[in-house]
Amino acid sequence: MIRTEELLLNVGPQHPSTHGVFRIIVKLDGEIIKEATPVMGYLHRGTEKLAEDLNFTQIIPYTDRMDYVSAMTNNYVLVHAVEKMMGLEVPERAEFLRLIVMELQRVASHMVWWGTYLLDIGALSPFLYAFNDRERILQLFNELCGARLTYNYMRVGGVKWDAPEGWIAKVKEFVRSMHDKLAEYDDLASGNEILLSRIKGVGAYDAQTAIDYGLSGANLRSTGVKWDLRKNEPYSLYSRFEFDVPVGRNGDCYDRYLVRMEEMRQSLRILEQALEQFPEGGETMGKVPRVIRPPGGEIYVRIESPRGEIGCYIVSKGKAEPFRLKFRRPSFVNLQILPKLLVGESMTNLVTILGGIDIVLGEVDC
Amino acid sequence: MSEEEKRAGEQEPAIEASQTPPEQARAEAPAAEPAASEEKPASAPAEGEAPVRRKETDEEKAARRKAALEAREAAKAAAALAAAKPSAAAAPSTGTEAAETAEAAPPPPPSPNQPRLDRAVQLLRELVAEDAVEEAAINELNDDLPTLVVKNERWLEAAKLFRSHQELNTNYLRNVSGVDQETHMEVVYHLLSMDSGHVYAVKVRTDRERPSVPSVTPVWQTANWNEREIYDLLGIDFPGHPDLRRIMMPDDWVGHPLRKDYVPLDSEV
Amino acid sequence: MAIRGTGIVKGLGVTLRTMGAKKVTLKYPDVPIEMPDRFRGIQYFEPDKCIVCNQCARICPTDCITLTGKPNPDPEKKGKVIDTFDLNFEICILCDLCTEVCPTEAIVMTNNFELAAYSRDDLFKDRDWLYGNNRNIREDNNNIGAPQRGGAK
Amino acid sequence: MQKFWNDQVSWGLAGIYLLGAIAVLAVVIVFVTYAIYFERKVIGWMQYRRGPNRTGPLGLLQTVADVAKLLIKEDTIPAKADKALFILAPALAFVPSFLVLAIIPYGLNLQFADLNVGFLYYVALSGITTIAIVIGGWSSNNKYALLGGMRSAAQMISYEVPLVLSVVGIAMMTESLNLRDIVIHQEGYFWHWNFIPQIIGFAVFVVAAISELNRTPFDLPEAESELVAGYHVEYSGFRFAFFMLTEYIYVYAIACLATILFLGGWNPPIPQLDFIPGLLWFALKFAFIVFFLFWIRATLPRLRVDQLMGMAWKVLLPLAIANIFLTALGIEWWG
Repeated sequence: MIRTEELLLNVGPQHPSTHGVFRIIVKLDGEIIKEATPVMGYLHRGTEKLAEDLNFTQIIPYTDRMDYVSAMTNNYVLVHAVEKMMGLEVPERAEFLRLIVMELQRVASHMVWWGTYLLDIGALSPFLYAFNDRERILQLFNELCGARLTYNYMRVGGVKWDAPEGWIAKVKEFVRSMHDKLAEYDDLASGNEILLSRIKGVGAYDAQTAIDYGLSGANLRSTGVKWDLRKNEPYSLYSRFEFDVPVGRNGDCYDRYLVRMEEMRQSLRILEQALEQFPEGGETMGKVPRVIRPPGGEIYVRIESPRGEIGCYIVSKGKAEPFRLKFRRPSFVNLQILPKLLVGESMTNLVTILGGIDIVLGEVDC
Repeated sequence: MSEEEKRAGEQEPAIEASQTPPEQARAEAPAAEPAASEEKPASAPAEGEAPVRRKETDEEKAARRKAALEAREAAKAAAALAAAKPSAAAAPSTGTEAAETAEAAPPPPPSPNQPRLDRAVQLLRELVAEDAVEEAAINELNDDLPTLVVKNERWLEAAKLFRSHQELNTNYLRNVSGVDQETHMEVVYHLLSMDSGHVYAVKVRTDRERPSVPSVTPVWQTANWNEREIYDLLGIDFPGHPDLRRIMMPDDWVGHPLRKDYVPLDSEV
Repeated sequence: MAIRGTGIVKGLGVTLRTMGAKKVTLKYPDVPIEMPDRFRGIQYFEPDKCIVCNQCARICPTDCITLTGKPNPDPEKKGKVIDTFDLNFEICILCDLCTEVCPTEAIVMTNNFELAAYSRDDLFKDRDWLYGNNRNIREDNNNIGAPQRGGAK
Repeated sequence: MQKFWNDQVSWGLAGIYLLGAIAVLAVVIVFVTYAIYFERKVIGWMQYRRGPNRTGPLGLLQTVADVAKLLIKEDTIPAKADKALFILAPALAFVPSFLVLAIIPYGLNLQFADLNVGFLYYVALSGITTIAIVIGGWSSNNKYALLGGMRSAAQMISYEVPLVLSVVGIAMMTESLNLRDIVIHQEGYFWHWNFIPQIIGFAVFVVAAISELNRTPFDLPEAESELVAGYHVEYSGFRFAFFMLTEYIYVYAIACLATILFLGGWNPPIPQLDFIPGLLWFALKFAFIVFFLFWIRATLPRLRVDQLMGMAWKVLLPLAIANIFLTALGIEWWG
């Protein structure tokens, strides 16, 4: 009898399609995965430990580096938590600017996901198309706050910079031209039969498993659960704009693909309405005490980042530095379902499923 | 926060407030400077630095950091002492929530979630155990989030109750965070019920020497890695967890970094 | 869905159309990229504006600023004058907090970002180097954190 | 070369053969360098970017620079690698790819060797490269390389069968496997070319040919995103260059073959145009096929291994066999 052995393969930590420094030890029987154990922590920088010695303005640059693909939502969750604790009033114009940059960030983050996802599946060009359009968003952010990736834009009580003149018009122009770009993306990839055969029915799970594993964002909505924090627990000005929450049916990679593509269109819709109602004058910084000392107590605030529900739990003892700061990171929680999904899949599907969950390692390791 | 530290706190802003920046620069002269640097524990290591000294070499910088570290240790010990004494005075720090809500002068109008909190407490007392709930309060900061402190031994059945009971029905464990409160360790669970949209926060306390909290992974799968991360960074053991290993730090790492008494490996950090 | 193959053909059509489209390649090393005014590049430091108030060293999240002042040389003036001002660009994250809290805008960000060096010690920039880095300085510095406009941290 | 065929071999004759061989080698090497450059340019244009333009005028020396770099680079051999096989694999892959070029007729009498079993010769030799890839994958003692090697063996074997069967139709119509006769048979208007009557055969041939070359959408063995680089992950320096060279020479060979078998070799689309030399027509059709390969690579994603195998055995093979029957019926009715 031929004795066959299982092959233990290290996928990562240095691997082209693990979206960062992430390793999976895979037990292979031929091409079929018997068991997958993820290993992480390569990018653990101890943000939560460092935060205990920094005051709140100093922590903001650290939040940029957590989910480096959507830094604005990280800024917002920390700043929103402190404002809620201190009961600060954020001026209208600042809140509008925050909303616009967050939605632009969502479109940019989904474009990174779309480009790299198709590159994982083998198509070379979509990556360049996505980054070509994302460049225009980065250019807008560069003009607004001086950086392309780590913005450090929001402050407790408002935003640091007002929109330079002509910036709002540029954003309007971008949003208008982005619609037919999305149509071009659909022509290029969404209808492609090879892509459909690669992602349809792969890595499927039902709504109950998704809730049990605490998934959030497109991973949760692709199973049919209509749960979007911008609608269910509205924050900032989202209650003013109408947009709908795309929901999938059978929770496989294809539904996640469609949900994310539709989310981009919904974000563009919100941006259009927000740019119409953008207030003329107004302050960008509310009344903030000289030293930000939130009162004693604790608070857990959560918003909808492109990857899911990002939460910020602050325990404060009344000092300028947080006593304990914990971030609920969507990529870390969404990644838990990967080992369960991989059992019985082939090596090529490993890449498809991992790309479908859309994780960013800076956020997983925090 | 210890008494003299607070007094120093009030004193110091007084000096700054009363003078305009240029005099402040002259007042910065040696007289104020030495007083400020010892009294105010340099919470940010660079803070205690007097601008007068010549450029520091590396060992001096390390020495200064070690001094700052001792200063922080001393302050912490003092803080632990102060918190242990039943501080009747309205200490700005949390102390026990119940004390805080009780002594607010005119009792604020009962928050909308108060009935929900009482219902949960009542359910827990009936179905789990009489002494299951140690405390229950409304956290105004967090738009009236009902917060319960459940007894360590009773926590697993309480979790099952939270998950299964049709009134509570919290099927979504949204966040698990470990907190080192210096006097004791705490694990905070934020629960959400998807259908009713109600949110609960449950705290489970355990001592610092051998911290252990029953694992709720059988109840909510999402707790698996969260608990592993808390075990890895805070050292809280979770009996009943399928495979409790380190998740962030290398497997052979000694110590748990997020603990307050954790001596950093490299003082330069 | 449409008959098999039309998705692929549409995709091929898109790539063929892009062959004629305008290319976006920048000739970077030869043609320098000019950044918008607010771009956070390497700092420019003006020693005589500095009142040695230590705010920048205090706010810096990575503690990369070390500065020492000395009493003012001519007797009738009061206050301090900056003696050495070192910025350690190995750990500086260009987060712009130091320029935000500087009351006298002594430290301002410029738009140039090229800082590659062959050895790590070149990344320790001292006062004169920072004073020399005076090309395309940022005009709109917006130091909202400074004391006279909302309080020193 | 034909006229020297039956003379007595002498030193002079051997010299001519050598020169002929070197000439073909030179043509192919020049083609390979500029095919690589042209591919990177085309894929660049299709992605809003310019493609290599810094080395030499318009970047023309880009591939020369690459090859020079690969020559200078140290080609390492992994410690526990199976040394002999590791060194043998690139040579074993490279040699058949050159042998295959001997039988390609560029013009009526512009042909190196005229075998009456031209196509069979081609298929037999290209099989050796499969073995070389498996040896390369196995001997570099790297799990990824092993996986890549296994995949490519399975893929090449299962696509060789439809490739050969799709050409049987043509052989039946021209009653010969000699490539020159096949082209001569296709003289006349372009609807006399084989790809009109043999449209099914042509489709199967194109799909099988792309898969033979391990190119997208069938580039499983060196799927960057999963197997990092498949069988040539441990190769570096000139050995790696051998594998790259083999791949592009097969692109040259398959494109020539497709032109000859299906697009009527050097015949002009309409006879009145025959004042333009046949070689130009051959080059035009050849260039179109090469462009089509690059175009496909820029656009299409990659198929999964099981889909790939399924397609070979469940789709292409039945189609090829059906094509043979149809051709048989066609010959029966129209003669």
